[in-house]
Amino acid sequence: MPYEEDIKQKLTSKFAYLEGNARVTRPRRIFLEAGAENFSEIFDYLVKQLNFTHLCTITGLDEQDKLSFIYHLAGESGVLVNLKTSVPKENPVLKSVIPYFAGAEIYERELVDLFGAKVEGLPAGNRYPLTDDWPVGQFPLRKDWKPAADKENEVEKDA
Amino acid sequence: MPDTNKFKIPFGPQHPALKEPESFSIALKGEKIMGVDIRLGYNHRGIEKACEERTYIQDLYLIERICGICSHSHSTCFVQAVEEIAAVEVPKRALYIRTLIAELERVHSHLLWLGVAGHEIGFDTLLMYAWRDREVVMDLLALLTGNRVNYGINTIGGVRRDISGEQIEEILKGVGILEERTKYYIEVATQETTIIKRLSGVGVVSYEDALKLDAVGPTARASGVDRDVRRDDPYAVYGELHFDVITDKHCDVYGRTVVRVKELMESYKIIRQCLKQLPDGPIAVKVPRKIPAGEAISRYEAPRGEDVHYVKSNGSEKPERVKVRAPTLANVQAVKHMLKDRFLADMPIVIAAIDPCFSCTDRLISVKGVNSKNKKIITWEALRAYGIDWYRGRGIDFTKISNDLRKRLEGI
Amino acid sequence: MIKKAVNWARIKSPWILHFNTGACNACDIEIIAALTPRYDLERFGVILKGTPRHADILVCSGPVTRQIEDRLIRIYEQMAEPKFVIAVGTCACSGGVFKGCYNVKGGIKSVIPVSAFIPGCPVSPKAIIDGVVKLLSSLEEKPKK
Amino acid sequence: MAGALFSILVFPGLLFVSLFGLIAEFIDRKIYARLQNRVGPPWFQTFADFLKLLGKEDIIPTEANQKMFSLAPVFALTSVVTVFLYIPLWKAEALFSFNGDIIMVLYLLTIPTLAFFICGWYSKSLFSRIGSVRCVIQLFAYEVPLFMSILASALLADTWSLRDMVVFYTRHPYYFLFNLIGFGVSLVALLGKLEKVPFDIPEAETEVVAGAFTEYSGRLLAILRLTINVEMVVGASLLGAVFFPFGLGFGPYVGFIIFIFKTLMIMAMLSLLRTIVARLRIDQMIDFCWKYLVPLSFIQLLLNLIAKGILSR
Repeated sequence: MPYEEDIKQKLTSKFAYLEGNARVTRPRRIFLEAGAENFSEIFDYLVKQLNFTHLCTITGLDEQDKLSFIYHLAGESGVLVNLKTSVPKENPVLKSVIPYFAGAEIYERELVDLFGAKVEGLPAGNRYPLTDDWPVGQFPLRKDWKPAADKENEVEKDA
Repeated sequence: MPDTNKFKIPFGPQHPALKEPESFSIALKGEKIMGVDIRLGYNHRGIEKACEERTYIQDLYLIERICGICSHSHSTCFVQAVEEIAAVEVPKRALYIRTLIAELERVHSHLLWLGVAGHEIGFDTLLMYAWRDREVVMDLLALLTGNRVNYGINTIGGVRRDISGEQIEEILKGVGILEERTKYYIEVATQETTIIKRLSGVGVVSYEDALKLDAVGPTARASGVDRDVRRDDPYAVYGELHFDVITDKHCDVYGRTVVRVKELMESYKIIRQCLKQLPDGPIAVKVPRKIPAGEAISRYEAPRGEDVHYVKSNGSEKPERVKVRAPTLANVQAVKHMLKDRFLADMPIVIAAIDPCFSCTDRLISVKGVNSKNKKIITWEALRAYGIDWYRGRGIDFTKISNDLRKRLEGI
Repeated sequence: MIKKAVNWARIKSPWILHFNTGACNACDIEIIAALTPRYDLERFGVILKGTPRHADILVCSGPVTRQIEDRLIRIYEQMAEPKFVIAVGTCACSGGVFKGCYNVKGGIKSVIPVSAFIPGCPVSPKAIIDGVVKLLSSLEEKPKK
Repeated sequence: MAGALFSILVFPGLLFVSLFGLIAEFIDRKIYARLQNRVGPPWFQTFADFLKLLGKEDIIPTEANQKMFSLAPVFALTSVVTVFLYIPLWKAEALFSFNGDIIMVLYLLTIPTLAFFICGWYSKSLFSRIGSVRCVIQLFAYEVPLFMSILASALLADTWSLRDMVVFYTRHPYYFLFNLIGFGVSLVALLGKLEKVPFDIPEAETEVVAGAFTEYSGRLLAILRLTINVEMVVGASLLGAVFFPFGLGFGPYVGFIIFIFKTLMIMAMLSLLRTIVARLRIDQMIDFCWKYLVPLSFIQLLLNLIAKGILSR
């Protein structure tokens, strides 16, 4: 039975509530959804037991009333688990995964800058990717943010 | 530099490297680098937001211009994700052409890197010859796609140009010449004592660290991490081709050089297989403008490492979200680790070893005495010259082997 | 008469300063390729100079991102009169593909006056040489001052 | 009076030397480019550069000290040109000569370096500060061997004036063989003075952008570049006169051609050296000079003393 089915099998048996939403869209791809409360439990299980040792990246999504984040974890033989969790937009608080992946720091800073997420456990450091003089409270990748907001100083100077 | 006080060198970029230009601020104690603080985002252009305002086809042009050297990687990765959502059956011939261009791009990128690495350590003859040979593959790419860089050969559902018979002859001839030359480069990279002395032990990342820091591509493979998207998660036609993944145990810049130079040989093997097994048939299939709702993530083995694209569609003709993670973003974390208590002289080659883009070589570094107020500015070239002299003082000098490399390569 | 002589000198020895304003550096590689043996711009007396003080022509590649904008203006002001600006690559000419991105201001001309545009993505070394020569010959008909 | 004015301003003076300097720079760049199989600049390139710079606007940075900033280049140029008046071109008789003019010539050659230091220091920009400091550091390294080797050959001819020295050597043509070591040492030391690679650390193009001249532009930069070119010509002709004093008796025209030939030969050697060797670091440069050049010049001195002893008996 193909590798990703077996992973899905293990996951659903370990976590009953995952039964409904674990789906395999194509070979080597599993999409999962987990509430904020049992997110870290699944994450830990995936990384520790199922040996998903490579965090490709973390994608931020603005879904109207909530912000959701997909953790793309890659394991052996190319299987990619996309673990999605969402937090209410009012207080988008996330737990940092730096203890598992030191490389995640840069991805989490990007979430902070572009989505306004608050990541606990993120060490102090340079902001990424926006400039230091970027107006506070403006999160470019949010749907409600329009680039026109700061376009007014675009002056066309001819030669 | 007086040994007592620590120097803080902001290593600001005049030129961006890859998607996110890197600016390193190095705390120096005399010659030793104590700490590195990385500041990214200098040329953040807001591509991901722009993608949400354009249709899929328009996005293709945008995605292709993320990075100057591996434009085909980004466009293939994006196109694969969209095709996956739209559940489009891409014709086999198109996949073969895509793989062919991908490997040609890897050859051109690795040759470019080989030249830059030679330049960083003061072995300029290698730069001259690697770039001279690179023109062979650039001409091939221009022949096939009409442009030296940013080929624009991908479209959603296939490729835009077909390959004719004599173009195949041309490629085989070109690959023959390149293979001959690469043999010399492998010989130089693996047996030349000065290179070995200059590069080994520099920018070390152990196997565990490479895993923990999520390094990708040749940087990871040189530390023994056996991870290659072409084999683990085969896309396009890599499933039907056989090639082996080069790994190396040196865990340092020398290992990365060996991995990249040997990967060139693998690429030639793949190119030949593609040309031999090229099936007939259409090169593209019509895809509706509106992509059904769904999400997909696609991975691609770019010359610098694993490139990840996540696309989410909402049924309209514009994607709802496009997420791109360039390979260097993953490797940049490892640089901080590699530079720890190395010498300042090693900095250019260590940073060049993760193969950020060519133009970062004109960066400006300002050396600031922590307590003395005057700031000493040295440019990237100066740092390179400093590194070369520093090592020449320790008996590593390339002038001799430059001549015999020139003699041998003159023959071909 | 002196005017003609000085003008002739200006045409014959253009010193350039290369500055990358947020490009994906495909154009930078082509600019460097234009200076290497195969194309060799030094035949026209073009030398790559380090400081804005010495340079006559500022060669910019890339759309001006928000962060690099003030540096570009500062470098432009440091250059000695008579100075010219060449925008290399479509991004520098008009912001190219990145026009409209929130962090990009558009082409070079939205920040500093530009004398010559060399389109192309990336621009080929031949086009760069052609652009530089055209800019120089344009000086002949109407001397700047 | 007119004759003297003519010779100062035109013939061996300003006009001729700067013209020769520009041609010298062209030859240097052409050889350099050809060795990298590049085409290299056209013949009129250096004239175009010079003329263009004259036409450009002079920016004097506000925080720089106006007077010194603009005075130093002129100061450097004048000192270098005056040196040329003392070098015997084609007949033993230089324009002006007095006993002890060798010492004066050598010191006049040092003034430009000090002037560069002043240029760099007073333009108050960080780059030029570093460049100018390096200029002076380098001065100590190459000055001693240069003086030693030239004085050694003067010692052999036991006179302090260039004219008598040249006369002495034309009478004993073989003696110049003694000075070959001195010639080698002073050739390398001259490279340091002219700040050519491998000693171009103060003005290292990529290193400190343009060393002491970073803040200069327009006319002042033109003067500075001219000074360096003229310095090259003067240095080469000085070495020519001191170490290869033959070909002086043949009257103005033939002698002049031989002089031009000699100087061009030395300059070709300089640019050849320039292409082969990479740039040295400042500390490496200093210990290179003190470890190799100075002992060599001592040996040269010793050799000359012994030779003098034997010959005079």
